[in-house]
Amino acid sequence: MNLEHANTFHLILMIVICATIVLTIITAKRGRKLFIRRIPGLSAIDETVGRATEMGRPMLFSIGLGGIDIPTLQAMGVMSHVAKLAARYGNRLIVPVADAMMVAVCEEATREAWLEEGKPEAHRPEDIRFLSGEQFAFAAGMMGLVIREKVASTFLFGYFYAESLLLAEAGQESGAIQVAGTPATTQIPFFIVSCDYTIIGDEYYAASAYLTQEPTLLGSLVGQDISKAILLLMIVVGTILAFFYVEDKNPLIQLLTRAVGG
Amino acid sequence: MNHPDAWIIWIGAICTLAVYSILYRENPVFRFFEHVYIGLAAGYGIFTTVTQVLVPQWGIPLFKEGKWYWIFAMLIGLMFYFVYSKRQVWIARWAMALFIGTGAGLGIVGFVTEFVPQMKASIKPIWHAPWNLNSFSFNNLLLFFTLITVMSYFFFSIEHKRPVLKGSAKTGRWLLMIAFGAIFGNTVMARVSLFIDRMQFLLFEWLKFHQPY
Amino acid sequence: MLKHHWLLWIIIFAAVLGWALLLFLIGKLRSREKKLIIIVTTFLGGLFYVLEFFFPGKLHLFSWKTVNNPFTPFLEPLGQAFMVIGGFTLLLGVINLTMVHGGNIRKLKKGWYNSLAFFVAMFAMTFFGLWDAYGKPTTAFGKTAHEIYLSLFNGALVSLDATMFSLLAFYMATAAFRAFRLRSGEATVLVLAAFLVMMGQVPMGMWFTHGLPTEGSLSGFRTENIAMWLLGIISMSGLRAVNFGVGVGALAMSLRLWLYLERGAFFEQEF
Amino acid sequence: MMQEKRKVFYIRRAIFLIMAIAVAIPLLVKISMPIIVSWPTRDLYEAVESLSKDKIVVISVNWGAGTQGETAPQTAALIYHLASKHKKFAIWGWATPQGPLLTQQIAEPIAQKFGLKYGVDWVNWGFKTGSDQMVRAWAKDIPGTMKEDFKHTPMTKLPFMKNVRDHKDIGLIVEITGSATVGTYIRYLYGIYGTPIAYACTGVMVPEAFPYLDAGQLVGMMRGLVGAAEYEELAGYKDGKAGKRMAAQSFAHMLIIALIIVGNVGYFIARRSKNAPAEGGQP
Repeated sequence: MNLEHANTFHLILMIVICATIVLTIITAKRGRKLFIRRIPGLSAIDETVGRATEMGRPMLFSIGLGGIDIPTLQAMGVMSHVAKLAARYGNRLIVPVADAMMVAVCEEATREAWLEEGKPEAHRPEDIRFLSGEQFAFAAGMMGLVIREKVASTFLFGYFYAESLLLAEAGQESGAIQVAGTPATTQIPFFIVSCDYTIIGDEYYAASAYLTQEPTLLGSLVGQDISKAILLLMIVVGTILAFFYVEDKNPLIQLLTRAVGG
Repeated sequence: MNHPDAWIIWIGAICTLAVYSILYRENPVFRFFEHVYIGLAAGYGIFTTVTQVLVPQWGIPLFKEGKWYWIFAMLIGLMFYFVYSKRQVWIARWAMALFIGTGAGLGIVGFVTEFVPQMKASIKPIWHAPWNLNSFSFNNLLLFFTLITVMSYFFFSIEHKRPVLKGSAKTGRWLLMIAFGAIFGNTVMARVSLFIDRMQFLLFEWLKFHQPY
Repeated sequence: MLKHHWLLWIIIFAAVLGWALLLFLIGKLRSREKKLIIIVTTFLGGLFYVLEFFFPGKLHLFSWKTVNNPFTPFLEPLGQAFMVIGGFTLLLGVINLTMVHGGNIRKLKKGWYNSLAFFVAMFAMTFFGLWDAYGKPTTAFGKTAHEIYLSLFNGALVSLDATMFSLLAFYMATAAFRAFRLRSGEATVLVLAAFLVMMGQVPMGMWFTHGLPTEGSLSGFRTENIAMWLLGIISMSGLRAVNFGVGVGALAMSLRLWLYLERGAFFEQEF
Repeated sequence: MMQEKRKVFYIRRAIFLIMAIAVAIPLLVKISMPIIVSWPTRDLYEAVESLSKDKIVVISVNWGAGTQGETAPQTAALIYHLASKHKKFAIWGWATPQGPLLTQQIAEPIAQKFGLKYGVDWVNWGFKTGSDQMVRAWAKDIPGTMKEDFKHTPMTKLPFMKNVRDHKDIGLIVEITGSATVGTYIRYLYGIYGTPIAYACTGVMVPEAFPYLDAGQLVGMMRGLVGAAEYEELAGYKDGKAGKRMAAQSFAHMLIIALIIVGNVGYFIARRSKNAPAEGGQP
């Protein structure tokens, strides 16, 4: 299926989902209390920062291999939370970067974090380390960095490819506590086997809401839940219809695939 | 590389052994080659950016074809460098905003282009006419069941205490673990293949052992 | 378009000056107004792609007029422009590397010679690569440059890449040894699934069940069939379910960024 | 504590060493290993065997250098089989420009070995841009859509094309790929005309392909490198690249399985003796 442009059904679906998310954000901003269940991996982040502080060794936060895109910006959001904690407790945070543009973004984000904690002079821009844009050169550099700097905690957030296991095993080697999360679902098994806490699936996108408890983000999270329920309902309806209609005759499949003007 | 020169093989073998030395522990040789590697990769990055992006996509349209408006691409790119200025940092933020905005737009579009086909693929007939044993698909039922239970695990705004959701989410987590285990097992072959490649290079191309096959 | 070289240069010069003036003027604005400019830029950047996608490829206005999507023709040039802009940020990475390694050499820190090796490698690759691409290949030096470029690329870079990648084979073995313990129910099914799939992957594993019939209900217990079934049914469907959640999460994040609803230090900053 | 750390250090290195030996030995010493052929590969082999003489096999090579570790041996094994049985075959691709060129390098020596003539017994249509729409048009009019082969020879000049007009002349399409392309053939060839489709994909793509196989939309499948090795075995292709690696692959897989077992035995013994807390990661 070549989806170059949306059809009317896609447009309606998107409007419904987007409206749901925006509406829940608005209700949350108006002060409605929202419940979010405990997510163990995310609760571990603060604890992991604490351990590095106790040991007096630096932390390392990798934001993955992406450039300025959605998964990497989400990793950045988590990174600024950890950076603020690091600034508060007077800890070092090393950020290896694989994209030139993200060097600027990370520089900005960490400086802002130290500023918000009232310690702009303690910010170390040299801890934003551009390593390489090449996948495995980046992995080699980060492995060296993790082992040589004797980091106490590593955070692996962002989009990772095959190098995920290399990075996580370097942390194992240096005895760091590791928290990892990625939207690259096929890499999750490798984080599970070598990290102490793994954030699975869209827990990744729940991270900033969970950590900051900002009403806007919590509202968005509830909106995401409702949107997922809508998708789930569509699949259920489609499957029920599939009892009676052969594959392409299924009305829901036709709605999903019919091209505009064709 | 069918008949590579002898020194290319030697360079390759030394690099290979230097990287494998990290398996014992982090050591000066690995450290040296790690720096060389990052240097080569950085140089290669500059080389490809110049030869594949800046010259053909920017220099030629601007200077050869006289499309003067391409100068703005450079001006926007240079805005990023203001990140090093404390007072004028907003200039870098402005350029970033453009990229964050397009990233967001592409994210919204990407949802439809990626997940509409996935939704379509998720709708499979479990049982259909003529309603006999042959037209019943246990595998499709299982596909459906896995999808529902795993998705139910990822609802964050409801406490997983209600009996139905609790059972479903727990089943979903178990199925998810099976999925992850299977992915791990399925990846071993691809990774071992890469190691066999390197081993064949070291044994037969560098040390010139006799190939038994 | 512009065939006169001097005219082109004048326009380029004017554009640069104009741009500098624009930045200077905006710099004089109050911080709230700057922020507004940034919010609007973010919104417009996203709006283009949204409009392009949701506007039909061909719109039949009544029966007599067909409108083509007005945004689609700009899709490719814009993509090219973003690539070029990204190309110009290349030096951010190089500056960062130069500061770190230059500092190491200047202060003669422990291991400064590694930083020197970094610079040598970077300059060699850049220089010989560019010489190979744009220099004269017929001269003696051109030939040497080509040879050096090839040995740097095929000899060193390719080997380093392949070897780093192949380290994964070792780490998968130790990770499996360390982490695949039957500690809980969840851990047990994970290990079992990995075990069964590995058995079904290689001749030696398939050999264990090769006595079972190839047809009929018992054939389902042959290791290769179990492996395919686990991968094709449970894995595929499970990962798809996870991906739906990830997709919605990414969509919500996009929406928040686009409409300036994202929260967190970086996204709310004042100037 | 220190003792424990030393132990972990040495166990880790020992595993690395055993892994290297386990892969090196079967490469240095010839170890013959019975290849058990799985049913999807056997089905593909039999589909090729049972083809009638007047129909051609289309080898669709939508793979590139990135995945050639797995896809090139698959392609070679299939071509060897077709050539040794003197089945007519055509090569083309529409997703990766390198595919048909790399395949040409594989096909030429094999065709020469069996005395096949290019343009008569086999042909390479080359890389054609386009996707779904082009494949749909191709099914209805092969020479009209192909126009010329990869050497720019017009279709009319190729004796091979004399009896090839449309989908009715195709006995089997084998899609060899490292990306999600098989859906196009399933929808527009199998779905509309019932043309048999077979599949050869990289190992990581097997999960996506299984539902098609299960539903009977694919007549057979080579799954990754192991599929290639199985096919080499069936076709009697002694010089194949995949089979030579299977002994090393088997050793490495069995080593990891053994490590899992040893690790668990140690874990249960330790737990029984002192109820020690477990080291290492979560599940």
